[in-house]
Amino acid sequence: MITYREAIRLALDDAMAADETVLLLGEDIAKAGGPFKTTVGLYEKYGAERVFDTPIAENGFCGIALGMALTGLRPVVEIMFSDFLPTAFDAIAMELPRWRFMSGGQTSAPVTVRASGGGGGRFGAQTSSTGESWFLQFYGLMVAAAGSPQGAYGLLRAAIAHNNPVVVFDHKAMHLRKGPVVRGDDRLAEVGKAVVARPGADVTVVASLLMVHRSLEAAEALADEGIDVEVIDISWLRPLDVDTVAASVARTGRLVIAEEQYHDGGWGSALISRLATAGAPLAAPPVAVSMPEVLISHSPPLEDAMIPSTERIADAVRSVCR
Amino acid sequence: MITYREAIRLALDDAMAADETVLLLGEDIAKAGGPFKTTVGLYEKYGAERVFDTPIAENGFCGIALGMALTGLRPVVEIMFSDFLPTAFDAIAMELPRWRFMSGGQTSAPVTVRASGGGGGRFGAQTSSTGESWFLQFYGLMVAAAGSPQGAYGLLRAAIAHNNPVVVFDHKAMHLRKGPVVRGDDRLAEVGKAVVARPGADVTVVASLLMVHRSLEAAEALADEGIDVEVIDISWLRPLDVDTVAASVARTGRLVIAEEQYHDGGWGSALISRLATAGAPLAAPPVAVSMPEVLISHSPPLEDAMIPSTERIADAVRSVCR
Amino acid sequence: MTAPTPEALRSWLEQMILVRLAEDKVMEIYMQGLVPGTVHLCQGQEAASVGAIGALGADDWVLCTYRGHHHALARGMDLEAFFAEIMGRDSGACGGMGGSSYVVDASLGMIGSPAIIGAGIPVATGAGMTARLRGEDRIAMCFFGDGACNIGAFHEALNMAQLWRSQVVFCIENNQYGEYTPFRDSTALPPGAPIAHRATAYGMAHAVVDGQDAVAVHESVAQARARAVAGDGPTLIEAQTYRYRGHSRTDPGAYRPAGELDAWKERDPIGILAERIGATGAVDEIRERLQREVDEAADRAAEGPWPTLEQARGYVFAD
Amino acid sequence: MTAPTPEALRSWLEQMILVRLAEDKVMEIYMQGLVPGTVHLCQGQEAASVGAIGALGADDWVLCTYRGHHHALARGMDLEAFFAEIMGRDSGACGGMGGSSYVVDASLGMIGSPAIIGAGIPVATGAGMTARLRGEDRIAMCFFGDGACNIGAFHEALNMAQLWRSQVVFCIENNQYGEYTPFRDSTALPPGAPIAHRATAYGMAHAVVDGQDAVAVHESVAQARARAVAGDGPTLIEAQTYRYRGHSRTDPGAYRPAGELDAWKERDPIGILAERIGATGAVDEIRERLQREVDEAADRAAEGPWPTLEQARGYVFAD
Ligand SMILES: Cc1ncc(C[n+]2csc(CCOP(=O)(O)OP(=O)(O)O)c2C)c(N)n1
Ligand SMILES: Cc1ncc(C[n+]2csc(CCOP(=O)(O)OP(=O)(O)O)c2C)c(N)n1
Ligand SMILES: [Mg+2]
Ligand SMILES: [Mg+2]
Repeated sequence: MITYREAIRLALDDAMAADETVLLLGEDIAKAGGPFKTTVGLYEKYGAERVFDTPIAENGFCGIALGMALTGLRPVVEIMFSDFLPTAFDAIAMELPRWRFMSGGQTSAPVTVRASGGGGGRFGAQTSSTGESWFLQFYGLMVAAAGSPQGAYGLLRAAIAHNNPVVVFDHKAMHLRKGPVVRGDDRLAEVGKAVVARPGADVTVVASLLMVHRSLEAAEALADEGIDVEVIDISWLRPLDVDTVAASVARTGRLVIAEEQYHDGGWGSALISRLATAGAPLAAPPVAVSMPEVLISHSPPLEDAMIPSTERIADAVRSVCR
Repeated sequence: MITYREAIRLALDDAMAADETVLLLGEDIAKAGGPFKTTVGLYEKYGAERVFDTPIAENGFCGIALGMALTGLRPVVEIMFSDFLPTAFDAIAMELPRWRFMSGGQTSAPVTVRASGGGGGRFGAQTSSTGESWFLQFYGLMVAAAGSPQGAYGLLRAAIAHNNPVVVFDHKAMHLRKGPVVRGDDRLAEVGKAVVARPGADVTVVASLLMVHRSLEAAEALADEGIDVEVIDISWLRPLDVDTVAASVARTGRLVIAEEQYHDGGWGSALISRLATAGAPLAAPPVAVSMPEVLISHSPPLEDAMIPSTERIADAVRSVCR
Repeated sequence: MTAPTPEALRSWLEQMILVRLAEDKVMEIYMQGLVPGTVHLCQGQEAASVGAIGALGADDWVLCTYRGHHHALARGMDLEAFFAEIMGRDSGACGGMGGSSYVVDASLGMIGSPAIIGAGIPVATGAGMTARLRGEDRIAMCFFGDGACNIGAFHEALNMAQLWRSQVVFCIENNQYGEYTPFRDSTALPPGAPIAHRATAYGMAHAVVDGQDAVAVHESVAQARARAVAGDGPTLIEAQTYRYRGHSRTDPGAYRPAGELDAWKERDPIGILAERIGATGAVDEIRERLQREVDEAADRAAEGPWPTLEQARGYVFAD
Repeated sequence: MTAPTPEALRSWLEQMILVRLAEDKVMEIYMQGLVPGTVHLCQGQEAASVGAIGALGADDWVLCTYRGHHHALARGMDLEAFFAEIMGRDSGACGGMGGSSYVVDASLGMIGSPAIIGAGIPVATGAGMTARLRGEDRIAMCFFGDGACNIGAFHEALNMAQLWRSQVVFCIENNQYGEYTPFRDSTALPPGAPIAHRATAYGMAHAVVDGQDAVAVHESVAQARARAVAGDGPTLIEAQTYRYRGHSRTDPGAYRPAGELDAWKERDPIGILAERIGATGAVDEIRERLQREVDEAADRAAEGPWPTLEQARGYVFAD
């Protein structure tokens, strides 16, 4: 059993060991080992030519990563908090995914951008977003979100090995959670494949990041009430694994989305819309457990009232079972 | 009958005449009258202290607009093409909508950001996006999209008069289209209110920007086939007018979305998901006519194949009527 | 520039002591579990804020950052509102919405303290434009860190500020580190040059001052303010200082060379001003008096009610 | 630096004439409706690209912008592929995906020409890092305009390029205007200072050259290349030049003071080099020969097939 945070560090370590073109760029990640300790020891192990402390210039070093990737390297960029991604939106959303296309496939940009996001830390309105759906309208970027330590390891390894730009989100409140993690070059997650975190027959709950954990907690509680919940860790927001969800819903006939984000513009509404347009038959209308439309305050009772709780998820499941 | 482009210019002119705190910032908008001629004559009329030619520094001048707004002015910022918005995402998405909240309501930020977007000009992958749904996950920003000359006038006037940040999108391919425009300080659009562009009984088509025009064309064609289409110009993506759409669908029982954007993460999927979670009864699964998942090439046949055509919209309407 | 009056000097000393005691108190209540999230403390940096803000007029605007406690207190924020905000209470300066990183009082001209590096620099430039366009005897005072000088917003804002003669004064509080990284490891400069040298790229005036000396900071800001109001353009001031604590609550500051902290403490801003005005003897008395105020304010703040989600909703949009 | 050989000088003259004729041809076929979208022409700016690219090695990388036709041709792009790309055909250099604003050939080291101002500057810095990390005798040559020097990406990239000694050479093609705005109206600088002066903010080397003189540009870039490869860091070069045409196809250039264009044409880069190498008499012959090549290439390009949506899908993602 190792922590989610350590799983990230091991994924970086194993990827760097497996491929010498992999290098890391980010703020305070080299000598200091990273603000979230996700790079501890890597600077010492791989040296100053593979682990770079950057200035505070996200758009600039994401663009630098693109230049490195176009010329044969495989950079992994760390964006400390998801909320800092907007400073680098041009490089990440407008440049990384488009240069290959505009060149008619002459080049490629194997860049991994990792960001830690999510609430619960009482960090307030500018350092608590998950950011997971911010890039959905920017086609060309793959987007992954880690719902478990194994996911943190496998998704990051998959992203680094992938030949196109991938943004990988993790959740700060998961960093110290422990879980089984199997390492190895054969343990890369499959790009675009959701994971059934808990099989069940009555209701399908699709979640990401911390919500996967809370959905599993809700499922345990509901088991005692005789409700058998299937929990799907969506894992990839692009490509979005509609098939796995559709197959599950075809069995359960009931769908609940658990997301730490607003409903409009998120992957949850994309999924519900895709099932609706596909005419997937449901025994009850789907329910989206999302964040209420308020900004995130650092005040504990308010943050707790905003981030979907295990109870809210459980209630939503009960509501679709009535 | 005046052009959509002229309606934008008149809205700016009337807003500046009505309120001396309104001022304009953008690239080549003063002496040159704007790359799309949306500010012609305003520099001459209002002077160098109210119409500013900026350097190419979108994030910077959007932040400057925030500072002006916090201190009593009402800046209107022009972002030449929607595709340049990502360079200013921090200022627009992370700063403009959050400072008032973080201060506990002590300040306010009446800033209008306008951007021209959309395809059809054969401008290629980095100058053809509508961008209309890019801010949906950034709660706190109002977002409008003009589907007609009257909308171009009324939405912009409403945005400038509004006491919170608003992003107003227009469509380059609409600039020279003509339509009736009623001006005046009493002709501001109502914030968050969709417009029924054409009443109809059989099918509800919800569209934005250029797609409103094409949906109306499709409606005319379908009328001959005996299909009576209601076309709703959604006009605001936040607040999203779910009620008007729900009321229409309650009558027609059929829904088609026409959007010049990708499905996932867009306002169309948000609308379909909101209706689905509300359990709105439909006679047929809804259809989203969106852009195929490819990037936009400047090559004419490809751009034409990507941007939803009048025919694709008409076919979608026929399909839900079967 | 007219030299500061004895009363002014005395009040700055008291303000710096107040900031020091308040920051120590924040740490104390943090340990007691009264402070949600994290805190970015400023012990050691008191002179930069107190000296600079001492040069401002009542109408001037102030922008700072998540490390903004000293600016708030130097500007005269109510102590209870200060502590209550940091505790996330409805009685806080920002109704508990902002927390430690966003403690502002608009009635004191404090219009923002963003957590995003560099984000305040263009905003201050815009506020300075409002003053210029209205022809007011008013400036925007913008504080930020050494690390902020490498992000695009710094460049874009300084260029426009100079181009348009915005009535803004920029103050880099160079506390030697951006998080855990020494500024020279992230900031390319001519050998030995100060960060303020970057102003020359825009033809902007600049100054480098001893950030531990409130009087020196005051003089430099007073000159810059006069220049800005006269329409002669902004100034980039670098106040060289040091933060005694780590970057944020969880940082032990392991990356600092041995002895560095002690060397800086030798030049403690409070001691320097006390000595200069011959008030060394008065420091203990001031400290005792202010400690009581601080303790009482923190105690009252801890009684404050929590905000409700309805209140929060009301703060998102203006009517 | 070894002086360019007579053969080199002669080839540059031919390249500049080729660029001039090709650009005029682009305008001609645009008027015939063969070019979708818009075009950003470079007549008058030939020397900057030809002189700079003449100093590069075969392995060097080149980054430019939407105004990149001269770089593509100076780097040796096939003429038919050039025209076919601008016409949006499958036979184009980028399969018709890029168009006039993105005409690149990766086999010639051309790795990108973004439409977003400043976006290529960090990318070039990253390519230069690859060369540095691999210890290769190779640089990234980065072309951009005067207007790009005010956006954040310029600042962020130059800081890191200097900090890390990236093997990159930056060339500002200062054609006096950003769209319709004279560069001094948007660029704050010390009185009369060139834009390249901004390099001093980072302790970076810089140079200002006559952008109409291919030999001068070549020498400056050759020196900068040597410096970069030696590990001594990047250089910011400003080539002062002028675009004879408007910013884009629809721009008549009304904002130019009367006589300005003619004054610049007095210093036409083709005439200057021809004179210097005593080849004025040969210009007509070269022009005639190249005109035939250009016309034939454009005719062949116009026969090219359109790309399909399936092909486009294949270009989005690498396997
Ligand atoms: C755009 C952005 N990137 C990264 C961070 C994370 N971060 C918070 S404080 C900090 C260091 C800032 O250093 P400096 O500007 O010197 O200010 P100081 O903390 O020393 O007062 C960093 C990197 C941020 N807040 N914003
Ligand atoms: C971020 C961004 N903002 C605005 C534009 C629109 N735009 C295209 S070219 C141009 C002028 C650029 O001037 P300069 O850098 O001098 O290059 P030149 O066109 O003169 O070669 C502008 C503003 C853009 N492409 N990108
Ligand atoms: Mg610092
Ligand atoms: Mg130019």
